[in-house]
Amino acid sequence: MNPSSSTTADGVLPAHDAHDAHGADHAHPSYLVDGTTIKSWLLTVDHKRIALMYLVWILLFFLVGGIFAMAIRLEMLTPGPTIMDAMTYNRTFTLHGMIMIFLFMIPAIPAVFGNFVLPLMLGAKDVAFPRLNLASLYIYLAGAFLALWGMLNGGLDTGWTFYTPYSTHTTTTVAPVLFGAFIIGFSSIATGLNFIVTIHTMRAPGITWFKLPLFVWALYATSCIQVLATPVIGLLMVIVTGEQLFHFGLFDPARGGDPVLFQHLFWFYSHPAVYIMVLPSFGVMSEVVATYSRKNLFGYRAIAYSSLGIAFVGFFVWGHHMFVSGQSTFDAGVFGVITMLVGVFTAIKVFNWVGTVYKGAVDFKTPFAYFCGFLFFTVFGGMTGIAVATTSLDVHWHDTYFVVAHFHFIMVGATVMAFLASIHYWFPKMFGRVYHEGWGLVAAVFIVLGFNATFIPQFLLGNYGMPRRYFEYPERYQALNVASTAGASLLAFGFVIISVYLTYALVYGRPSGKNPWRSKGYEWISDSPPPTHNFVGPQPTFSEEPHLYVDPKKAEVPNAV
Amino acid sequence: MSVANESSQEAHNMQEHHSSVRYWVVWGVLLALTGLTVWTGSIHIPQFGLALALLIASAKGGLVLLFFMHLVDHKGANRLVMAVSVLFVLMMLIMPMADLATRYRPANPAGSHLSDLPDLEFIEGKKSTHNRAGGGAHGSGQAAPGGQQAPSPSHP
Amino acid sequence: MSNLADKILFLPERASTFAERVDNLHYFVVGVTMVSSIAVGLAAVFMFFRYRRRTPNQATEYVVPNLPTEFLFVSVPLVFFLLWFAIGFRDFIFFTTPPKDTYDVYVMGKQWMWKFAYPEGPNGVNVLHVPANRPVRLLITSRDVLHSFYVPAFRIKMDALPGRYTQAWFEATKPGTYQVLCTEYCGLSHSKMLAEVVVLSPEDFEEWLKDQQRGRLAGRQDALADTSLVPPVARMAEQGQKLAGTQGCFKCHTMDGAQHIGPTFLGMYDRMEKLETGQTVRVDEAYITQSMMDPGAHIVSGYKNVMPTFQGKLQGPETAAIVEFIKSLRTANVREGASQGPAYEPIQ
Amino acid sequence: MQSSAHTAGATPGVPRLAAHFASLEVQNHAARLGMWLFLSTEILLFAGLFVCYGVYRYAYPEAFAEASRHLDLSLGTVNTVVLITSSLTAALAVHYAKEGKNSLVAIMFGLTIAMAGAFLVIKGFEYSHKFEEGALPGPYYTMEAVQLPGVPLYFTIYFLATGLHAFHVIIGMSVLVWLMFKAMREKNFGPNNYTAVELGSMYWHLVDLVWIFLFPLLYLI
Repeated sequence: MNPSSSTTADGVLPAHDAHDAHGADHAHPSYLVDGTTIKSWLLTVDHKRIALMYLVWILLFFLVGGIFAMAIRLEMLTPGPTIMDAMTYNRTFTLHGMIMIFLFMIPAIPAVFGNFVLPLMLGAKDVAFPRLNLASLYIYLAGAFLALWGMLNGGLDTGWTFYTPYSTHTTTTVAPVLFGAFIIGFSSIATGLNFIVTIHTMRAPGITWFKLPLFVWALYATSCIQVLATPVIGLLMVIVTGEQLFHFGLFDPARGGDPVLFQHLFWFYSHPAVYIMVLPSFGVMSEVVATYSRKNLFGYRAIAYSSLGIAFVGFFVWGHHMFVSGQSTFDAGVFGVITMLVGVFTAIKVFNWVGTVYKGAVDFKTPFAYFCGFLFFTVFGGMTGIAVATTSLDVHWHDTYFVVAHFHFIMVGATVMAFLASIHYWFPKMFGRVYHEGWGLVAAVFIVLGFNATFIPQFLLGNYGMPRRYFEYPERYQALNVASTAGASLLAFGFVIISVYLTYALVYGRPSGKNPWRSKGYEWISDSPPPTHNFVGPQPTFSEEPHLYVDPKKAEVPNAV
Repeated sequence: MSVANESSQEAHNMQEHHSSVRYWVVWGVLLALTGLTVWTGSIHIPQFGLALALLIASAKGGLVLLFFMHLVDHKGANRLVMAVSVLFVLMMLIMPMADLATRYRPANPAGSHLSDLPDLEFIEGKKSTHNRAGGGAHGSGQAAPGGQQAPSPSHP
Repeated sequence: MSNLADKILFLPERASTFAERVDNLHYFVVGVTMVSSIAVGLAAVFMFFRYRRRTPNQATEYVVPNLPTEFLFVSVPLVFFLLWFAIGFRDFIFFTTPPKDTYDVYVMGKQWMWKFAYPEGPNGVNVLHVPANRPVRLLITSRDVLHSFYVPAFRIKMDALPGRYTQAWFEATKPGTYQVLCTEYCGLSHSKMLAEVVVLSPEDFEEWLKDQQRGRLAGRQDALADTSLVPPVARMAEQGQKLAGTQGCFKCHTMDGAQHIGPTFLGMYDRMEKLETGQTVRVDEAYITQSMMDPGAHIVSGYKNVMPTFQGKLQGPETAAIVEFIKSLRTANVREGASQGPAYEPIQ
Repeated sequence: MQSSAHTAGATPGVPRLAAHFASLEVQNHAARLGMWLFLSTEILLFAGLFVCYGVYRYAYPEAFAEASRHLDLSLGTVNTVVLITSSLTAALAVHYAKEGKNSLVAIMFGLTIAMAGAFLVIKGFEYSHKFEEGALPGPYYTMEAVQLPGVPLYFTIYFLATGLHAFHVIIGMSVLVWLMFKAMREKNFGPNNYTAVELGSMYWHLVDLVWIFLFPLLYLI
């Protein structure tokens, strides 16, 4: 029986870590250098290489989406036209929405870090369907380029929600962009399906369901949503594309159709999609808080069950986006109550994370700095979500900047913070190098302060009554908009710093060794960067649960709750 | 339940080999049910016609799922997948219909029996160009002009 | 205290009974949110320092939550959330069920303007006069795409659906003018679709109504602006048909689609016609009115230029009535109209 | 437990064990689970159209009933029988694959494909009849016989649902054609190598399952 794997991951770094990370073991070269031809990268089925290719594209789309965000903020500086005309602005906020949601937020953490770390965490060689994994990358790129082609040839101005009857009657080019997004939906389904089957069938011996790392639980819940929700919006996109061409008027009031029915079907996907974006970040943060406070997770099962709870109940709450859209009061009540339940699951997670730090040993590194920002933003963003779900307040806040601030608090506050945390946390695992810790903390301060300065004023704008998607606004809103634009430039500057020191570390960073954070997570058992088939020799058995930092001499371990 | 025994149990189920009679029986039942639903459908039972048709369709669907697609042999996760997706379909159906049922009447699709039309008369361009056989009472007594019943004046 | 909170939260002034209820819940929710997020933040920051790492491989205890703490984690947020929901939904029902004796006003959102029509009173574009301290019910609809009628000062908002009515009501408490904004994206000038609610004291409102009535008899300036909202359209179409008869339109134009000297009226409205000059034009009100006044300008290909001009023979409302009559002649069930595409000038 | 031995030269009737799976049984279980997940996405895809059908039928009951009387019930019934029989032959194909009778598998799939073709031909007749009659979606609806509000909606849903279903029939046919040639050429299906046949027939059964629900809802109101 080979030595129980947990001891090797223990503090005592085995000798072979002293080598330079790359030439660690010539018989099993790291996946980065195992085949350097272009074809070996483009046609690889290695989940780690596919993850890196996803990372490249996702960062590129994040940059494009971010540029659109800055353009919007600059336009908002003055009540009248500032740097663009009305139609360009309408296109800009639509593209910002479309690119950020479909091309960055939804695939970001699952496709990059899910792909890279999931097999490592399960002790498996690869995901269940490696070829499907590569196909999902190319489907994603095909859809992205079709959508971008549509955006460049006229672009649509319907907002990312493309409500009918406007989306079926606008003269801007809606069809290619929506059909591109429809294709991207398949990549999302393929990734979700792949992960579910991997988690069900590829767990190494010794890993039972309740010894799975919490990032795997979060990915499982996310994949279930991806598989079950995406087809509905795929159908909607095909119908709207069809209506652009044939005008058959399924949701057209003149033909007796009902635009509110379109909203029902749209939000049936789009609310669970919000949980696709945020659940993986909850998973990453569970790993980060356990590693950097060197403590087992407080209420492991509570967090695991709440991930599944969010995924399941998240399907029954879509109506809270339609309180003032003509939907009946009865439906508003039903959707409002169920939304309160979903809020509770997030509250459980937050309390258990704070509980994890209790009696821990906190090492304040950059990922942990992002965890602090994440914690505050999730509490604040989540509570404002509950506030908006109390129906009566939503009558005032719906479609104003309050809602914009709320979902940015969750999307940027939770998911982008988690995305940055996971880049820093798994940077050594992916590239075998370490980034500069000082610059990391500096950038984190910029990001957290810049984020607050951008979106707190937008909450106040919402209270003050400024509607969203407004190219020109009454003068009284200008002061807050200027503050928000200032905050946005601070945030952008933070991202610039990150990109500088991370690219520097990529090339000149000092080798990180196998386990720089001394973490007991399963993914740190294999080498960093790991060889092509993740494990050298026979498959390791995982006798202990993840993140077990108990002193072996002291009291024996009660069973996990 | 570790994954090993789930798949070996499933493989074991799939291995025991029934004769092909089972499929022919299921086929026969399906045809009988089709005949039944066509017959009951064509006599248009007022209230329960839809419920009966759905019942028969679900029965046929269940048969196809269990025997033709071997869901009866497959274990755990596969059944969960089917159950959850059917539950979501039902939820997706119930809430919008409840919405239309309990909505402020004139906010329902105009011309449908869920909304009384008179106050929609003002919508310029949204003329109700055809008489409302069963629709809501038509406020202004005057039949909507245009369409096939406009009196075609003899040429002056 | 509350206006200090309004200053901090940038809340607009409260000018309706519903606004009071919304803001009370608002203070309660924002208060608890602030307290709890600061509490969680402080607890976290305290623990970061209290339990900072002292040795690189410091082992930690295996802490497992007992049931009461887990129950506390669940029940405390749940109680607060359900309490908020109870208050919020009670106010929402208050908002969505107007009292019986409301003063009704029809609101129509049309691409980038708001039109108001009082059942018996005058029309108004972008200005809505309402009496204070009396419930006013708005029956909101739209002529083309989705809009949303939002008055921040009253804290009310309701979408405008084309082809049907949604309702919203308020009871203004203070006379004054309050801004109306459109909050559902509706195209190019979505952000310029602003209007005003002018709240008058009851006496002023009666007085205003009276002079509007007096004003109605001498041809109101907005008579031509939009014939759609004054008398029900049906009666206008009837007048249009009588006028077309007397003016002799039927000598050349048929009503049932048959070929004749001039193009048939059936289904003419909103059709794309090919002109002799080769371009196509959409047959809308402007084109029909212009063809009556200056027939030779845009002749549909295949027809001769024999139509006499009606310049001077037909007054404004009469041409509008004939246009209305032509618009009502539509092939059965091929319903053009309500949500025809917004007339965009080409943007590129 | 972990047998990562590469069975490169697969003995006849035993499929190539992908390197990263623990055993053949796990690989088959993974394939089936993946297929069931894919089928659930298909169910939810059609669910969107069933929701539109349900809501609009609830709004326009008499229009839907009137319009559905204009469909050709006999053609619909024949189509249903054809699809159910093709489902039978697909199931028998799996049965024979388990017994290793590759030629019978090919014949069964051939029959299934033929019946699928028949289904599409009958559908073609129905569509052409509707085009003549003018019973088309949205603005193209010019059938004089039925003049109720909501009738164009019925035909919009009819064409969307049956069109999407026909598209899936075509995908199913191409999958079965590939399987038929695989059976004929490689003759490799056996008691422990029939997963591909099983997945192909599962997809076909789903296509049949959707029609089982579409038929009564569209034709038998």
